[in-house]
Amino acid sequence: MLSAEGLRHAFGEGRGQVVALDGVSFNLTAGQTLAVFGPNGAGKTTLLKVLAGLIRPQQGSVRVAGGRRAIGWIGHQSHLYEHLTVRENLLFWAALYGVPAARRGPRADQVLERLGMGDRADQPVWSLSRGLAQRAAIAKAVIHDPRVLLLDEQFTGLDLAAAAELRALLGELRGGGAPGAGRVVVLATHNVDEGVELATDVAFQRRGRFVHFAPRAGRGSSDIAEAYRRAVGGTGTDG
Amino acid sequence: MSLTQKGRWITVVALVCLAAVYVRALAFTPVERLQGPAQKIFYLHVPAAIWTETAMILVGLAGIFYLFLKDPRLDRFAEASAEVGTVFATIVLTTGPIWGKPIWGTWWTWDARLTSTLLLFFLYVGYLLVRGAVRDPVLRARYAAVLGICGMCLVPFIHMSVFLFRTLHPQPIILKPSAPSLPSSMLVTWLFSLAAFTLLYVGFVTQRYALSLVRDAHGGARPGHV
Amino acid sequence: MGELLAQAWTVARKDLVLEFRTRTALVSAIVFTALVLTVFNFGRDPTAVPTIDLAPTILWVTFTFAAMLALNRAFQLELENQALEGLLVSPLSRTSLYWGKLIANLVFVAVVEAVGLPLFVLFFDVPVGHVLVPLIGVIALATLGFVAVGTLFSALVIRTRFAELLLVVILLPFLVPPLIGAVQVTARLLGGRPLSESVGYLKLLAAYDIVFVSLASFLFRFTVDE
Amino acid sequence: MGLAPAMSDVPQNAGYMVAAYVVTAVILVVYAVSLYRRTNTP
Repeated sequence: MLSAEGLRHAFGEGRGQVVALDGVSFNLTAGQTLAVFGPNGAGKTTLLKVLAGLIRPQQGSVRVAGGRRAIGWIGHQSHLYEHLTVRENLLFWAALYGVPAARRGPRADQVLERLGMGDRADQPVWSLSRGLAQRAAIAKAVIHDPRVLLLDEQFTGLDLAAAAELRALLGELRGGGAPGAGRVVVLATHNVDEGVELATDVAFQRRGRFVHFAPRAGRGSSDIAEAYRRAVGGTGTDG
Repeated sequence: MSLTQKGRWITVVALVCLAAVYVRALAFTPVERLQGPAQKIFYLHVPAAIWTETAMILVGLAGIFYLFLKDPRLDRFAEASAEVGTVFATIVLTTGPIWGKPIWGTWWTWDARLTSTLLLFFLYVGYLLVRGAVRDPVLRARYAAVLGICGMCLVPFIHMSVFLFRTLHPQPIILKPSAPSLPSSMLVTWLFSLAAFTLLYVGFVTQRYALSLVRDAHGGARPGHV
Repeated sequence: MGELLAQAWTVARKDLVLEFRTRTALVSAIVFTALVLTVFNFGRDPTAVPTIDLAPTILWVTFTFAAMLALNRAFQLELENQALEGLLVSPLSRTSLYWGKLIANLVFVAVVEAVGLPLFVLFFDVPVGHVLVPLIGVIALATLGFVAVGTLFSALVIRTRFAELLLVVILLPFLVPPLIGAVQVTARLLGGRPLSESVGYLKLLAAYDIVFVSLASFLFRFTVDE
Repeated sequence: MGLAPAMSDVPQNAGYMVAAYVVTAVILVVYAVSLYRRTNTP
């Protein structure tokens, strides 16, 4: 469903070069959720941008079943036009992702309903609170029912309640349950206890390399934090 | 011998050639009766204008190859060619009015070659400003290549629009840009001058290319107004 | 091909809905155009220079300014709304994105020109009735030229510092050929001369549009991709 | 153009010629020196 092969990417040249990806390979199938932990600057955002096709890797390749049409990207930017209403935004993005015209309206309503925003559909985005705006951004990312969902640092800046709410949302959106069904989700975060419950697999990224990649196998956030400390050094929450 | 030294040697040889051209043009080439001695500015003005344009076309070609091959050397060459092209444009834009004043009575004439060189000068300024405004070396190289390619494609349109446009005075036959219909002795001087300017271009570009190589090794990030 | 245009129209429609909903940019462009025309009126002495000679230049300088305004805000929508990344991650092809932006910019400039032209006729009492259709044709032909290049360059300057200033500087040389063509053809039209006398310039404008729309469509991806 | 003008009425504008040649030489030498100095400093 989503596979990466020998990804290598660096910024700049000569002595000032920053290596963001230094040989990353993995393969994820439907229903798998990979949580990538690592300090800031480990190359997590670059990894996600390469997976999403925003950056062409200098070496290596990414294969996504269904191509870009099957990718949902939730980054730091909302991709929502403030002066358009929530529904207008969803219809616009649905059109770009090739959702047939007739299905766009119902699809938008369905997604908004599932995210508990049915009553906000016709409000301009600038009038939404920060939490609602994030939910609208998530609605935009899943409007075309993507097979692969990429989340970059979505938990930063959220208080406990909002983080719990987002986790529930993502768990529900992930779908599947039965192996082979549901989406592939890759989420990057520098905070261990945020993404752990969702993950089926865990990876630690340091200086562009996966220094650990294994199924979570029932490990809780404390076990992961301990494994992280051994592999990367320092607690998962340092900057 | 390092690239810098090679560049310097070529430049020295080129300057010696130019000195020879100066002597030949000033002392051994007949004075054109219609325009008088001022006509001899032609031997510097036209070759410089030709190389102002050629340098821009080379910037564009380097840009095309860079976009496909992503080879930083092409970007370095484009940067060097643009800087040298700007220097030649400055020569054209100074000698032009000096030549225009005695012949046409005004310092600035919307003469075809002068106008196209002025536009090329603005192109170079824009190109160098873009290079200065982008810090990331890969992005800078790519944006410079895009602008260089557009600049190269603009050259024929500058010619078309400028030559279609009625210049201030009828074009004196002596200055026909294509094959200057000149008596042989004048033509030989002109060709010598063109050769000298060619060598100057090669020497200057080699040195400027070597300079950005040196800056890379030290600065890490490609040069620019970092 | 159909898919490309459909996607392009989706982008253009979004831009136009936003533009007509917020209206600030559009209204300010129209007011700006009226102001420039007014300033031109005070800047000349009707007795000294007959209006008909100055009219084409006044019209085209005004339209060029209007186009600059439109191009300046072309990608502002994406920046203000943090949406460019979304467009790049979606299956929308870069060419469709370029055409979408081009269509939106052309409509924006067309609206400003649709207001500017009658104002121009009113302020300068220039009879255009008898040549209205060819005049609109020339306006469309020339506007397409510099808006095509301007849309490419407005994408190029987004990530640089002083983007607005840089856009004007790098676009200036690219405006001159279509401007020369447009002014010349407009002068002949207003002078009542048959269109056949402007064939050279019309070919220039048409060739310019073909070359730079296709070139910009190809180069666009290099200005937006990271 | 009929007869070539007699030697005497050839326009006497040698001054402009000299000015142009000097300006060109100055520009080229200044640029050559600037390149030399820039490639010298580390």
